[in-house]
Parts: sequence; C-alpha cells; structure tokens
Amino acid sequence: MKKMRIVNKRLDDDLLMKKRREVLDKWPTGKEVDFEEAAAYQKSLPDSKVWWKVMAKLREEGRMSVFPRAGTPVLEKMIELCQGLRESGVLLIPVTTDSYTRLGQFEKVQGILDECNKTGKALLNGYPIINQGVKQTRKLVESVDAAFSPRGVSSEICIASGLTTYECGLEFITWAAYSKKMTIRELVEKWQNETRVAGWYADRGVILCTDLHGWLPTAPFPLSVNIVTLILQALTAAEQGLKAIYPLVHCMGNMTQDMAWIRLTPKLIREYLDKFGYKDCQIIGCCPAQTPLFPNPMDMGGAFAYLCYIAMVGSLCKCNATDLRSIDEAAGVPTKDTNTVSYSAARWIFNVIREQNIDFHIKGIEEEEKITRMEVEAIINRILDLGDGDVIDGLIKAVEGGVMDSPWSPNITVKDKVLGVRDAHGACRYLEFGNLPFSNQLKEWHRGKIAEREKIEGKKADYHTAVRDLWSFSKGKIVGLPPYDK
Amino acid sequence: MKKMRIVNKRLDDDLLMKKRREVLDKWPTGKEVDFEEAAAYQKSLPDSKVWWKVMAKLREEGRMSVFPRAGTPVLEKMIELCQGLRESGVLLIPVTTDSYTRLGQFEKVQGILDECNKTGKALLNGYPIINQGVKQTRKLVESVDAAFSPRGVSSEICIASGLTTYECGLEFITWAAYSKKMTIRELVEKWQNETRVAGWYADRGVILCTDLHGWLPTAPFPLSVNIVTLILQALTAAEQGLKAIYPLVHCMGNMTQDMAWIRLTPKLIREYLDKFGYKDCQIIGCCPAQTPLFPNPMDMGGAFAYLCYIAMVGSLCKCNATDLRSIDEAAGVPTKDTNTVSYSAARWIFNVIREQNIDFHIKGIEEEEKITRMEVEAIINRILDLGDGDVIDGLIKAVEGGVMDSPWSPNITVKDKVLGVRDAHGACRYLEFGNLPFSNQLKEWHRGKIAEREKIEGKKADYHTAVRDLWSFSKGKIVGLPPYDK
Amino acid sequence: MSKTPTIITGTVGMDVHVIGTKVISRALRESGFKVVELGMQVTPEEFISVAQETKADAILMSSLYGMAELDLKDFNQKRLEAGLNDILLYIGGNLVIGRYDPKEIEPKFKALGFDRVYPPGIDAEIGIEDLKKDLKARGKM
Amino acid sequence: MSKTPTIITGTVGMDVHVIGTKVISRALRESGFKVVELGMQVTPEEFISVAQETKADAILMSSLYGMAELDLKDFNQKRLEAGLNDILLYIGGNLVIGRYDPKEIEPKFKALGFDRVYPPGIDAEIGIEDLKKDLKARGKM
Ligand code: B12
Ligand code: B12
Repeated sequence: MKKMRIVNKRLDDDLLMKKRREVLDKWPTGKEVDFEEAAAYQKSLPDSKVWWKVMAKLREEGRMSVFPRAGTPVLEKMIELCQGLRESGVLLIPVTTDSYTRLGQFEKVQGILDECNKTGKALLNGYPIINQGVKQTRKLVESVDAAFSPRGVSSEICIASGLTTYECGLEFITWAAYSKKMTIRELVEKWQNETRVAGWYADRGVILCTDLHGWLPTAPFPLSVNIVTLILQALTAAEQGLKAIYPLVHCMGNMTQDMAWIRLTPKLIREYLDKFGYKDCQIIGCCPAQTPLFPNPMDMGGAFAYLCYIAMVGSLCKCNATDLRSIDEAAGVPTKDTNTVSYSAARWIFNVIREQNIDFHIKGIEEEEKITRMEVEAIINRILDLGDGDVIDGLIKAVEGGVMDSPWSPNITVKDKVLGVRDAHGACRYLEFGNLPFSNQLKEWHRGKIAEREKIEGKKADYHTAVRDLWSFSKGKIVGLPPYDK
Repeated sequence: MKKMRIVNKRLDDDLLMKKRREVLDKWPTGKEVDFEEAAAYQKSLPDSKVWWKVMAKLREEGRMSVFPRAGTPVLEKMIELCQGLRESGVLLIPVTTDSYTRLGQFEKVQGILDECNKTGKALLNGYPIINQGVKQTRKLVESVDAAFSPRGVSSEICIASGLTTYECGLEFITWAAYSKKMTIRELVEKWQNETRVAGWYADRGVILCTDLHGWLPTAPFPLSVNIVTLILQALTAAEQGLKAIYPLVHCMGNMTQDMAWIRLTPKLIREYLDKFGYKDCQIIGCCPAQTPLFPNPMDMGGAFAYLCYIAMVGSLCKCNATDLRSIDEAAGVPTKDTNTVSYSAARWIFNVIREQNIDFHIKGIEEEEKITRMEVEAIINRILDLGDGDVIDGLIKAVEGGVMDSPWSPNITVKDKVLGVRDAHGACRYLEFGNLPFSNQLKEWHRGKIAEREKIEGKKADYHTAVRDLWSFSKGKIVGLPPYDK
Repeated sequence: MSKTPTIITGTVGMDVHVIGTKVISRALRESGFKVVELGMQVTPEEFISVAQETKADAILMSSLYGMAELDLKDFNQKRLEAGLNDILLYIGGNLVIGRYDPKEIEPKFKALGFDRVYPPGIDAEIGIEDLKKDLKARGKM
Repeated sequence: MSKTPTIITGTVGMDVHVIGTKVISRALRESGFKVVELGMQVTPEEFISVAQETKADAILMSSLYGMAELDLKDFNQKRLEAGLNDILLYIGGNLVIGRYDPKEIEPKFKALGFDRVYPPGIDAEIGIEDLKKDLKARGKM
C-alpha cells in the first residue's frame, strides 16, 4: 500500500487549534495556557527577554553572547543558576529540560521532582518545564534579565511562560540522535504541527525565534548533510509561518573548515529561502557550536583551551552568539561555579577579540566552501528529484534511501552506511560515502585528502581510525604530527 | 670632561679572562667553575637539553613549546616543579632567579636559603642559582629532559651547570625595568663583558642561545622602541661572537598589531644583522610574550582566555615557542598545579591549532608593519647619526636625549616623556611622543587613530586614559564598545 | 575446549548515548565474543529477559546521562529472581549527575549488583581485558 | 583651617614594581595631598628618616614581589624608636609569595605596624578614600 504523500504546505488552522489543546492536555499544567493571554504576555516582555531582538541587537552592535546549556530541576536553584549565567555576561539562557520530560514521561518526572523539591537534590538532569508549568516558569523568566530558550521540548507551556524561542521545524536531532525507532515520516508529521504553532503566534505579531540544529554529526564528519537539514528545516518552518531563525554550526576543530562552514551556512539558507519565496523569514545570526567530544574530565586546561578555541572562531567570524559547554562537559552536568568560570573565559575572548572587529582571511577557506556547497547542492537536487519538487516528500525518500545519512545514529531506521575521519590537518572528510549522491570528482577529492593522512600515519584509514578520531579533540591532538618525543 | 666613547667592538680576550674570574669570585660557588670543563660539559649534553637545537627542531617540525616562568628556592622542589612542566609538554624550562640574586645580594640569600632548606618553605621568589652553585644545579639539569634557561642573572655558573641560554647582550630590561639609578653607559659596559663570555664559548663550539627581551614596555605602548633595542641587542651580541638569538615579542592584545610585530621583528633583526655583516648569527625562532597586566586574581576564566589568546596568536604565526604566564600570574608565584593546568591549556592549542599549519592573513597587518618599520628606521637612523655610524655610541646618546624612551620606568635616568594608549580597536598608539624622532606624518597617523577612540568615548585621551588602559586586559575590555547593558 | 561467551550490550533506561555501546559491541566482536547488541534505551527487564534467552555470560551496560541509579533501582532483585546469579555485570559511562569521584560511587553500584564499575570515558579495551580475566576465572573462557 | 597632609610613597626593599606607586603618587597629588615620592627600592630606614624630615602624616608603601615580610622585619620597632607613633601606615600589593587570601595575611601586617593592608590590584582611589577618612578622624585634614 502506498503511503500518503506528505508535502511542504501550511497546515490548516482549524486542525491546528484542535491539536494544540490535545498536546496540552497531556499534563495538568497544560491548563495554565490560554492562547490569547500567552500571546499578550509575550508581547509585554521587554526587548531584553526577546531572543530574536537580543540577537539582532548583538549583531548590530558587533558583539556576542555565550549560548550555554543549563538546567536543574528545583526552581530556586534554576533561578540561581541562570542569575549566575547572567552575571557572567550571558544574555541568551537555555532552559535545558531533563531526559524524561523530553520523552513525555511526566508522571515519572512528577514523583522525582517532588523528591527534588523536598530534598533540594538534583535527581533530574534538567529543568522539567512541563511539570513546573507556566506559573512557576514565569518566575524564572521574571527573575533574570535575559532571553530564554527551551531545550529539548516543544510545548506551548514554554511560550506561555515567556520563553522566546521555540524548538520546531524538522528537528532532525530529535529523530536521529534521540530516538531509536521513530521514522522520518513520523518526525515530519510531528513537527509540522509544532511549527504551525509558532506560525500562529507570528500571525499575532509574536516572533518566536528558532535555532536550527540539524542532523547532529555526533562524530568528526563533514557538515554537508547537516547543512542540508538546516536548509530543509528553514524551508519547512518558513512555510508554516516562522519569521526568525538562526543556524547552529557544528564546529569540528579544523579552523579553516569551521570558518568556511560558518560563512557558508547562513548564506546557503538565505539563498534557498529566497529561491522558494520565503523572503520575510529572517536569519538573525549564526551560532558556532562545540560539537566533538570534550577533553577528558581531568584535563581542565584542555577544556578551557577548547572552549576558548570556539569562542575565538566565533569572534573572528563575527557571530553574535556561540553555543558553548562548560569545562565540566565531559564530567557531568556543570555547577554554577564551573559555568561561571567557563563563560567568563568566553566573555573575555568576546570582549577582547570580537570587539576588535578583525578582518581576516584563511587560505583554503574558499575551497572548503566550494566543496561543501557542491555536496549540499548535490543532495538537495536529488531530494527535489525524488520529491518531484517538494522538499518534504523528497526528504522522506532521501532518508529512506540513504541519500541523507550520518554515522553512529541510535535510530535503527537510519542507514548508517557513512563514516568520517580527519585528514592530515584535522579537517573532516568522508571515508565511506554510503548512498550520498556525490560525483566521482567529489569522492576523489575526499580520498585524496585522507591519503595525505594515511601517508603520515603509514596505514590505511578505516573504521578504527574513525573510532580513534572520536577522541582527537578530547586528547588535544588533531592528527598531523606524531608526538615530539617519538 | 668628555666621557670615553664606548663602541660596538669585540672585547680583548686577555681582558676578558681576568674579568671572568673576578665575577666568579664574588661568591664561593664561583670556584666550582672550570672554564674548559664547563665547555666540555656543555658539549656532552644531549640535543634535547640544548636550547637552540630544541628551538630549531621545533621550527623544523612545525610545532611549539611553552616558555613559562618558574623558580623556587629548594632544589628538590625546583626539580619537582620542572618535572611537572615537562609532563605538561614544556620543552623549554626557565630557571627564574629570586630578586636578591638578581641584585647580587648573595650573603643575604644564603641566610634565607638555609632557612628554606630547613623548613621546606619558599621564602625567596625564585631559584638562587649562584648560591646553589654548579653541583646542585647540574642535578636539576640532569633530572629533567628539557633545555634550561637562566632568568634574571648572567653568570658562568649557569653555563657550567648546563643551562644552554645565556642572558647577555644589552639587557635593556635590567636597566630600564629593574634598576633605579643605573645609567645606559653602565649597562653597556656591564653587558659587553657578559656577551663576550658567550662568544668565548661559541669560539669553542658551544652555542649558547640568547633571547632578546629588549626594553620592556610595561604598559600598553607601541613596540617600535622595543624593537630598536632588540636590533641593537642583536648587533652588539653578534659583535662579541654570539651565534644564536631569538626575539621575544611583547604582545599587547590587538591581534592585527601583535601579528604584525611577530612577523616584522625577526625580519628586521635579520636585515640589520646582515647589513652590519653578522651573517653567521642565526635567529632560531620567535617567541610571543604575554606582557600586559594579567586578569585579576579572582578571574580565572579571564586568565585562561588571555593565556589561550597568546597561545593562539603564536600558533597562527607559526612560532616555535610562546612565553606564557600561568593563570595565577596576577595572584603570585604559581604552584606546580597552576602551572600544569595553564600549560596544558596552551599545549592543547599548540597541538590542535599550530599543527593545522594555518595560513592566516589579517587585513591591516601590512599597515601596522609599515608604520612600525618606519618608526624603527627613524630611530635607528637617528642613532647612527648620533653615533657617527656606531650603534653603541649612538644608543647612549639617544637614551640620554630621550630619542629612545618608554613610559613608567623606575629608572630615574630614563626621560619618561612618552605615553601610550589604546585606540578604538585596542591597538597601542603613541599619545605623547617626547623626543622620539618621528615625522609629522607618523605623529598625525597616531593622533588620527586615537581620535577614533576619543570619538567613541566622547572625551580626550590623556594620562588618565593611559592609566585606565593598564587594566584593559585584566578587565577583559580592550576599549571599543561601551558595556552591553548601558 | 574454548567456548565463545555471549555478551549483552546496551544503554539502560532512557539513555540515548549510543556511540560508546556501539564501539564496545564492535570491539567485543573483534575480540571473538558473541555479542547481543541491544543499542540504546534498554529497560532493565529487557536486559534480564534477553540474558535468560541467550544464556548470556555478561552484560556490559552503559549509562551516560546521569540517571543510572534511578533506572536500576529494582534491577538486582529482579535479576536474582530471574535466576541470573551467575552473570557478570559491568557498567560504565557518566553514572551520576555532575562531576564525581568514581571511587565514591563504586560501592553504590556494587550494591546494585555490578561486578565492575567504570569511570567516564575509558577505553573499551580496558573493559574487555577485565572481562576476559573474569570469564577465565569462572572457567567460562 | 584645612591643612595639606604630607604623604610618602614608594616600594619597599628590593621591589622594582614601580608603576603602582607612580599611579598612587599622582592620584594623591591630584587629590590635593603633598606627596614625597620615593619611587622604587626604598629601605625601611629611608622611609623612617624621610618621614621624620618631612613630618609626614602617612606612608603608602607598596610591595609586589612577595618579600615584604622579610623587608619589614624590624620596621615597626625602628619607627617607634624614631618617635613616629602617630604616622598612618598603609601597605598594598602582592604581599606574600604565591596566591593568598588577603584576609589571612592582614593580621601579620597589622602586627608589623600597618593600619591598613590592601589586597592585590586595587584601585588607588580606594586607598585615598580611606586615607581621607583616617586623616579626618585624627583631625589632620
Ligand atoms: C554526544 C553526546 C550526546 C548526543 C548523543 C548522541 C547519541 N545518540 O549517542 C546527544 C546530543 C543526543 C546527547 C544528548 C544528551 N546528553 Co549528552 N553527551 C554527548 C557527549 C558530548 C559525548 C558522548 C559520547 O558519544 N562519547 C563517545 C563515546 C565513544 O564514549 P562513551 O560513551 O563514554 O563510551 C566509552 C567509554 O565510556 C566506555 N564505556 C561506556 N560504557 C561502558 C560500559 C562498560 C561496561 C565499559 C567497560 C566501558 C564503557 O567505552 C566507550 C568506548 O571507549 C557527552 C560529553 C562528552 N563526553 O564530551 C555528553 C553527556 C554524556 N551528555 C549529557 C547529557 C546531560 C545529555 C542530555 C541529558 C542533555 C539534555 N538534557 O538533553 C541528553 C540525553 C538524553 C537522553 N535521554 O539520554 C551529560 C551527562 C551528564 C551527567 N551524567 O552528569 C554529558 C556528560 C554532557 C554534560 N556534561 O552535560 N548527548
Ligand atoms: C609589570 C610587572 C613586572 C615588571 C615591573 C616593571 C616595573 N619596574 O614596574 C618587571 C618585569 C620588571 C617585573 C619584575 C619582577 N616581577 Co613582576 N610583575 C609585573 C606585573 C605583570 C604587573 C605589575 C604592575 O605593574 N601592575 C600595575 C600597577 C598599576 O598595579 P599595582 O602595582 O598592583 O598597584 C595598584 C594597586 O595594587 C594599588 N596599590 C599598590 N600598592 C599599594 C599601596 C597602598 C598603600 C595602596 C592603598 C594601594 C596600592 O594601587 C595601584 C594602582 O591601582 C605583575 C603581575 C600582574 N599583576 O599582572 C607581576 C608580579 C607582581 N611580579 C612578580 C615577580 C615574582 C617578579 C620578579 C620577582 C620576577 C623575577 N623573579 O624576576 C621580578 C621582581 C624583581 C624585583 N626586585 O622586584 C610576581 C609577584 C609574585 C608574588 N608576590 O608572589 C607577580 C604577581 C607575577 C607573578 N605571578 O609571578 N615585574
């Protein structure tokens, strides 16, 4: 039996209203949400709490903020944590939710949350925003003069609480990194609804901003597939009425490549948005992210250096935000103190380097841009072919056929036929191409780069090379030279 | 009465031999030095302990080492400290001497050292290498597989102990930053002798390497005067027979300017060495140094960021060493642990960034180079004029007349009629020119740059601006924008 | 004479961090073990029932998201009830929330029935070496 | 009615760190004090004899190189012997070797005769404000 064709088309608003209540009815706190009141509350927020305005102001003024990760279950502790962040100069604050919340296990959360509240202990690995509900979470928003963003959950409880981003659009990360069995079709259906909710607010003058995360490359792997997903997220979100987005760019640690990706990604998204007629959807910034494995818990120096590297790349590329982890990233959920020291390091770099407004050029950046652009275009063209011009239909078929693929996915519906390794300078290259629709010329280019490394190491790159590369950052060695002493 | 003219000419060796013993006779440990045995011991050292060879190897292989600061009085503790450094990947280890040693107060040192040895406490702010003597210090050298460099003292005890750099040549830092009344004539006389000692070893095939420190700009101040002194140090050292040198480049925190200085300094030194016929004196590297005030003791994040900034600049400029302080720089003499964590941050950057061999270009770097070159040439030309072609005679007159000058000097014979401030992008500019022999065009250029900052701040730059700029780094604010919230 | 021991791998509870268990599974296979790779988000009950079905010799469980204790509350009792007295139990990853001293939490997980408890980010080989040793000691290899 | 108090500045012992004392000296002058600026490496004896000669009201001593205690061993006794019971004594900088808690070392320096002891890297203005307060309290301003 042929499955129904899902296409990139704005949802019907009547249908939307019914579904919205359904979602909220999953837990009692949903009752706290009154749609019109939520929109009014959002409109009453000062500019400093409105994500897209903060980012626009940062960009205009030529500065940047850390975009950290932070979430702890007890409200008072969460407020303290966020106030600490604000004191370290963070203007963009995440509300990282716990894993059970992300999976909708609110009943279970409630029991644990009650115990957390009783004992003051953080037994959940994030802030359970659904169970906390609107009234509680507004206290958080009102206690800290910054803009808030929910992480890992997409519910109108967040909007009604005054968080001013909305996780929506095709959240590939949810599907490819967090779920075991969800199919790409299920993802598309789930998220079209969510995006339309944000569109509904946009129609009422409340611009909720969305960061595009894309298909997370959890290991050293070229970004082209990820960038394709960012573009698709943008196109589908814009169709549902979203007005402000910005991409996260997953930096892998080769400076030339990272900078090429940071330059290219917003450019490509803009081109495609324009091409498909979504000229009023603005890209309000670009946010490099710290993606590879972090230095080992005991190597605090390395952790600081890695953090400063990304802060530096963001500063040189004149970004307005940087997605940074704390120095405790490899050890566990950070405390207020480790957050503070980590983000004050970043802030030093932002203030000192970003504000120098440096105009630089790296040799090789054009080639990296060109190659990535060719790869992205090859994949998107194939998607459009497969979908007869519709990106969503094409996307579903592309994923099912491995035309879009990424390694190490926990999701069993992902093909996982591709693999990446670093080259002699630490740049990420495709070792195995699976069904990625690349020309032979492109494939040869990658093979040539990997060959340089093989020459240095005196052995062929294979699966084991890819495994070792998981740690190249955490061990502070981006391939290249053998140890000095040897 | 006219003073005798001192010129740049190799000293007579007979005279040298007499003076050498005189110097050593100042303290009993001097008897441990046998000149020929010292040369033989030096020759017996493995390459990994020979400073110039380590630096040459690093340069050849495209990597770098931290050049830290470390000194503690008790030998066992000193060995431990240095072993810790080596474990953090440091190949170039300093033997920072204490302040009394630097001033020749060996009697006083002995009393305190005895107490240190008894109690295990570090009552001196460095390692008293003269009082420790050759036998003890050889234990240090032999316990750690790295090259050693004495800091703040120039004695053959260091050479006989197996330290493979020699502080010599016109050590402007000693005169301008450490002494209250020494005249430039006294400096020249003192150091010509010392340099000839290193030349004597070079004649016997023992190449002692010297790092050129120059007239330390203790505050944000353009480097041109400093670079002139580096050139003069090189010329006078080469005349006495020195064969290997490398400049420290004092980075002030504006990336464009720092990189321009790092590029220009060795180039200029080479040009002048060649011009004056010292073609066999090699420049074996270039070492950016962390010079401005460090972030406040409690701002550990800022300290890491500053350290990583310099490590990054060194890496991008493909240097082979970087002169780095620990994160405790503003707090006090660092412990083994703070050294380790600081230098493992630097090492991460060296390994990850330096080894990418990035070709980096900054817009504006040529202009910075051009301006600095013009300034340096203007000063040197005036020196040659004043000295009738002799750099030493000219130098003495230049200092006496304020043609060479630097602010905040403790030395009362320094004119101190100049002042530096940062411009709108944090680059260092001359606010007051004193008697620096610059053209009006050059002066206008500086004034123009400062005017941009004055416009942003809405007030004239003056002495108070210069004082505030002492802290621009330590407060993580390199001028430019007002705080975000304001 | 030599048998091929059967090893079960997977992340427990709601943990999605699958890369480590994938790496371990492949390394085990390359070391000659029979591996039943359950992937991510395996319930304690599933570990137990699969162990019964496959007569597994060991479970190498991973948990990185910090909530292992919550997930494993009744695990030990249930596996004993299921008669799995003899199976080797290892666990590794980031076992609690926040930075911790691995030595301090070891007793907790030993009390939950685990024979070996690993600190964050170790090499898969370390666990495999221990496994060989332990299996040999029990005459299962 | 208003007098112009005389203040002595300088770094003690063998300390070369002169920038701080230069900044303080100028700031004091700009606040209307009469300043006797001794610069760097001033012996305790010199501080005492200059204080006697100039009838100074306060000494603002700096020491950054960590060896202040060694330099100031006999200072208090000597200044009392010299009849300088009434002079205000402040000291600031990096007073001991290594990272330290300023609160812990304060008693030590108070015992050496100092009225106020400052932590590293403070603003000159803080000291000057204290000075005005203390001088006013003593009717000297
Ligand atoms: C990649 C990653 C993710 C990816 C995972 C992708 C995927 N599906 O696998 C994504 C983005 C999805 C993710 C999500 C989350 N993550 Co995460 N993640 C990481 C990260 C960066 C690397 C983990 C990894 O892949 N390591 C590489 C593999 C190869 O190593 P490994 O798993 O450690 O396994 C090796 C060894 O440990 C050992 N080993 C492992 N298990 C066992 C078992 C035995 C028996 C033996 C012998 C050995 C062994 O062998 C392996 C091979 O050498 C770490 C931080 C870090 N380390 O840098 C955080 C981290 C693990 N994540 C963390 C958190 C909190 C989360 C989230 C809860 C965040 C959130 N609130 O959304 C969610 C989890 C949701 C859920 N339900 O689980 C925390 C855990 C904190 C804690 N325990 O206190 C960490 C430490 C980051 C942090 N500091 O906050 N994460
Ligand atoms: C510049 C500098 C130097 C220059 C000094 C140039 C000069 N002649 O002035 C040079 C290179 C010569 C130098 C040499 C040495 N230095 Co130094 N130096 C520094 C540095 C980087 C900055 C000091 C400075 O100028 N600060 C700027 C001025 C404006 O601030 P300030 O002096 O703190 O003064 C302000 C306040 O503290 C306050 N204040 C100061 N005194 C007083 C007094 C009173 C009463 C009041 C109210 C206020 C007050 O007001 C001032 C204005 O706001 C510091 C580290 C840092 N902070 O980053 C190390 C540092 C001070 N040096 C240090 C050391 C060890 C040395 C050496 C011994 C190194 C060596 N072994 O060679 C030698 C000292 C030799 C000697 N005999 O003194 C250590 C001291 C360590 C300790 N106490 O444990 C430091 C902290 C660096 C370190 N971590 O190792 N140094």
